[in-house]
Amino acid sequence: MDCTGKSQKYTYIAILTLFLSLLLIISSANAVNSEVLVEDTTSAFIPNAPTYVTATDYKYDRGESAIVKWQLSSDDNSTGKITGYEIFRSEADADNFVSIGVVLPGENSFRDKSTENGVSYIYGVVTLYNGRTSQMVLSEPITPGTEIVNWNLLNLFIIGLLIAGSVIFFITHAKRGKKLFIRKIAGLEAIDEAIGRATEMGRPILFIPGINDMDDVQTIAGITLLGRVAKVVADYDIKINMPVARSIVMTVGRETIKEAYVSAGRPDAYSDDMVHYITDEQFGYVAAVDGIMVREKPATCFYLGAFFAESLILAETGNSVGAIQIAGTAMPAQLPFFVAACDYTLIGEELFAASAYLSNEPKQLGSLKGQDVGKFMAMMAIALGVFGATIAEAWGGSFFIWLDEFMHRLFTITN
Amino acid sequence: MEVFGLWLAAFFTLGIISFLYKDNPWYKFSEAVFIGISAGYWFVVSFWDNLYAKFYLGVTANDDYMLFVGAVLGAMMILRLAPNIGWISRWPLAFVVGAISGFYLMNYFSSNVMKQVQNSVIPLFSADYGQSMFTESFGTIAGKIVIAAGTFTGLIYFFFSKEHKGAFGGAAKVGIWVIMITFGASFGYTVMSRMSLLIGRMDFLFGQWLGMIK
Amino acid sequence: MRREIPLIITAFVGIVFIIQYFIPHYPFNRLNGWFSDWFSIIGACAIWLGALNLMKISADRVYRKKRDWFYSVVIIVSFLMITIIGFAGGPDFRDYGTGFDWLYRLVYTPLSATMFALLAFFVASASYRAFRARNLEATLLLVAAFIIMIGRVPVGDAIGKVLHLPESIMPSQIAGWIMGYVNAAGQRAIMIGIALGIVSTSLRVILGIERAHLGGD
Amino acid sequence: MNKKELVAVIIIVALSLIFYFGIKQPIVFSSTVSYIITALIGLVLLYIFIRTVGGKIFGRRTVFLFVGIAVVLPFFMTIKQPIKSSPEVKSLYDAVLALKPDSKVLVSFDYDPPSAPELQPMAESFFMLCFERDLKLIIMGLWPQGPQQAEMALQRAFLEPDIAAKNLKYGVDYVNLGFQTGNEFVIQRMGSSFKSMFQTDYYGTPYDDIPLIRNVTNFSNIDFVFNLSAGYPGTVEWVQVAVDRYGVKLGAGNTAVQAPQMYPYLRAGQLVGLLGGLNGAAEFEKATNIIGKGTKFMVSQSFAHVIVIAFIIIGNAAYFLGEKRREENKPNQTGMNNQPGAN
Repeated sequence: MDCTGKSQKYTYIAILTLFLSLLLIISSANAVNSEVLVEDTTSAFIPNAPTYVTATDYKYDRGESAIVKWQLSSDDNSTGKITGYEIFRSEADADNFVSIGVVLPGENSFRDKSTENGVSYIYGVVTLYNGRTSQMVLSEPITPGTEIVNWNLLNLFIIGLLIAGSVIFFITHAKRGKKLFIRKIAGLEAIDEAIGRATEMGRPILFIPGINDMDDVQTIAGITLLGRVAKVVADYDIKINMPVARSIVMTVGRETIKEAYVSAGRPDAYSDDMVHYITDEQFGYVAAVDGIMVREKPATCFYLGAFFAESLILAETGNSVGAIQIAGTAMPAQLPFFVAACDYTLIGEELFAASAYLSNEPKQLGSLKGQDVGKFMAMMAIALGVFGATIAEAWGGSFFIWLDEFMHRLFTITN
Repeated sequence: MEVFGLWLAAFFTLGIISFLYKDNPWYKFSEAVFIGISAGYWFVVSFWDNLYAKFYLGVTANDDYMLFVGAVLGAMMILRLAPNIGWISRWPLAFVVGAISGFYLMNYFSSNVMKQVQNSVIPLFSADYGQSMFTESFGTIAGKIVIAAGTFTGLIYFFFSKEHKGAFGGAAKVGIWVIMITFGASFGYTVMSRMSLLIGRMDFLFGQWLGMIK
Repeated sequence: MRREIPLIITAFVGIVFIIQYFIPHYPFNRLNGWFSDWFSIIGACAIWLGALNLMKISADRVYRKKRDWFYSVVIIVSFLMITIIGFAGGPDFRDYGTGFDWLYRLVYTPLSATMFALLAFFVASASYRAFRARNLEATLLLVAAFIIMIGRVPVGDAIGKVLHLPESIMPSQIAGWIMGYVNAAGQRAIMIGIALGIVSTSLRVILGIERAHLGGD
Repeated sequence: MNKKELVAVIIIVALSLIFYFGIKQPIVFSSTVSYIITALIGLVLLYIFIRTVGGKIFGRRTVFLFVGIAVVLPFFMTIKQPIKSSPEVKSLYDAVLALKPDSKVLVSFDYDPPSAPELQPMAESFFMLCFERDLKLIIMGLWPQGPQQAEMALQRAFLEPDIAAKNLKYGVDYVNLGFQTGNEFVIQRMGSSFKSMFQTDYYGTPYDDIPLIRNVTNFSNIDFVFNLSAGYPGTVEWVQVAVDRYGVKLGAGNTAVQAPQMYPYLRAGQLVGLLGGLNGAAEFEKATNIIGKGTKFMVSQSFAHVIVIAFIIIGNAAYFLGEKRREENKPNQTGMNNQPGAN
């Protein structure tokens, strides 16, 4: 099944229908149960007690919380007659009531979050009036329990399943050799032009794969892009210099460049000291690389990988020797400096997209496309939600109010 | 002792600052002391606060024997240094990687995706039904439009399954502008942070050490 | 044995942490508690591994008299000095006035703080010699950085008063608006992108598709 | 070490000896002298501007020297700096004010000495505010240096006369649980039981012997959490685990490097307040009207910002006037349209 534009449109339509089918499951799963309140009309100097106290288990918790509800005392009519309600709790058999909370007048519920799973409790509520309390009204004993599954998280489960499913689907799809479409990455053009400049001026290329080891996904992306640079270097016999801060990165870098020279049919032109280890220490490494830049005056510098505070010094020295600089990293703190100091910067995920685009490696391609599904759903939700919310707010209309609430409910997590 | 300490601290501070002139023995010595002291600091504190306080006291005082499993896995991790049975360290490593992956997957998904999308669903003009549309200040309304549109176009810029052409390309252009202003903000804040560090050290040199500042 | 069991451990532990998010009570809260305790102890042992590894490399460099081996001696000596003082001090090894606290306040703090203070110099020299408004994107970035830097310090409003700007467009107000709205939107888009990246990478690790942490395929 | 460098070192040692023993009380410039020096710094910047546009780019070391001097001189100046409170700082202050006396506040110290200039003033003024409001403090740290920085902040807070007068007792009014390894798993475990993560406190006394935290089982007994963070683990982990999982109310103080990444959490209500960098500390000090290091450093901070902005303007002016002209008259310059960007 050829997965270019046409059938790929089907996958998105399938997701959209699935997305809307959530409609029925979610909104029916938690219909809000509304209670009917009855008014009680007796009054005495001592504030009379709240009535009709009920305690219920708080749904989908770890069995550690219960909700106490009561009817407001008739003196609670905002004339300052009462100063609040105090809630007491004691274990069902023992009669030692301990105060667990005080709430302001006008509130008729309290969530007790320190119960033990499986122990039965009795709750009592009194009204307070500067120190004096009404007699305590007790609730039925209840034992807070736990439900098997937290149904409030049904939406999280379904959306998570959709995204995880699409990641796995695209990875297996790519493994079966199907071509997955990725848009043209502007950064790759900039890399080719930068190499062109080096060939024209006959000066060396400096390649720096960041200062992290091979376990960092940014370093892996940097080495993939090294493959493309190395191919052109081998064809036009440009001098490449790659100082590294990690020994494993050195070995992988050497293999990549050697492979490029072999496939260009000039294995003898390759030498191991194109890639050389300097030191693991951040500032020691940067001081040495500065020395190389000033001495060799490279035409083009590549900074592709994980960088920290040393990105500034590299970009500055590269600028002072007049080199064209191409950077690429996913470190948020360093991106602003690279964008301001370098000629072109691959921002965050563009680095990974470029690496997936070049390597055509199923894992990278598949997860990139899977993440795109996630972004697509986020974009749909924001677009529909904002549209619904704005219309609902400005002109009302039950459909829009429902759409706004549904979008909110779809992405709300209560645990 | 405190006076000698102040001078020693000043010696090391100036030693590190000498790197600005060039990489010299004074800097290399200070840096070596720094690497040794910080490795030793972490080494001692992790022993007293974790291996002693949590594991040893956990087992002896609160007889929580399951902690032994953690200690065994930890010992396997240290065995990585041993040449021949170094591979055993893959088990605790697998445990750590599995725990981090499972934990990150749920946390990042619910706090950084679900919650953020939910909060981006906002009415652009929050007038109550029937009232005039612009009850709020211009800044807030413009802000809400930027929040919704900025997040939407930002996501479009990082969308790789569709060519950035036509209207889609235009939206991506707006997206990169929003992201560039965001980078400008973090650029300004990072400069603020670095400058505060320098001011803190100068306050030490000229204040605590030389006593020239009140 | 060397490859299958680690993969099983990773998958099992990862899935437990996912399920305990949906089913937060017995048996998963018990497993969650144990795994968090074990992770904490393994974390401490990982710190020990790092320190012992540093000692091994330094000792090897001294033994082989490699370049700058003298500084490796300094690393080993300073490591042993603080470790001996720390272990000899007993549980309250870092109270005010102990040798450990002295080393912390007067050797560790100045060294680590000054190491980062260097960055202020590098930012200043880079802003003079390297930051150029080459294209529209870099221009937008630098202009936004101006407004934030001026708005977030009192001198910004002082200049605003001199220019008799109305209160609503004082530099601090504009900076506050950019941070509160534009920056929030941009960071949110980046955050969602990175989070989805982490979700897919974690998924690949748990399902064993990704094996980089076990030394490649 | 050639002769020139040896002379330089001798000069530095001599100067520090003279300053150390020679100058007894601190130097303070009057406001007129302060403004003269400010004008001087402005003139030097103008000079750099003219020379740079003329084509002579100054070396790195001259820039370093200039920045060093321009940051130190403001220490001696007397310039009044009106500090205005931004909404994120006010909302944190209001959140602490809303806490009833004797409510328990968990303070997590997740930073190390390099971030102390920004976060230590926040810690000190937060402690002073809490002690004035009779709140109970439970201190912990996810970075090993955190609890030690907390001890220093406590000593500084007890210097205040009205707090010393309350003679607060350890274990009753405040407690320091110390550091624990495990990063965000420490927070996850604290969601079910503090005791399992902190068997003893900073001084080694067992958890149950401390009256303040004897009946604190997990986050449900904590009324407010304040987190001082410089990186990982830090505010992101506290939001993801403590706020979104266990529903605590969280305020945060961040280094300026990290603050911009927290604004989405602030806007989504996951954070109730945010102090960003040194100016966040100064604004919080103004809100709690305690004048500490945050306010004192703001003069130098203003100078530093103005200098960085000036350098960017000079650099770009030279780039557009000088280098571009030289680039045009170079023959076959490859048409590097620098940022093809989205086409």
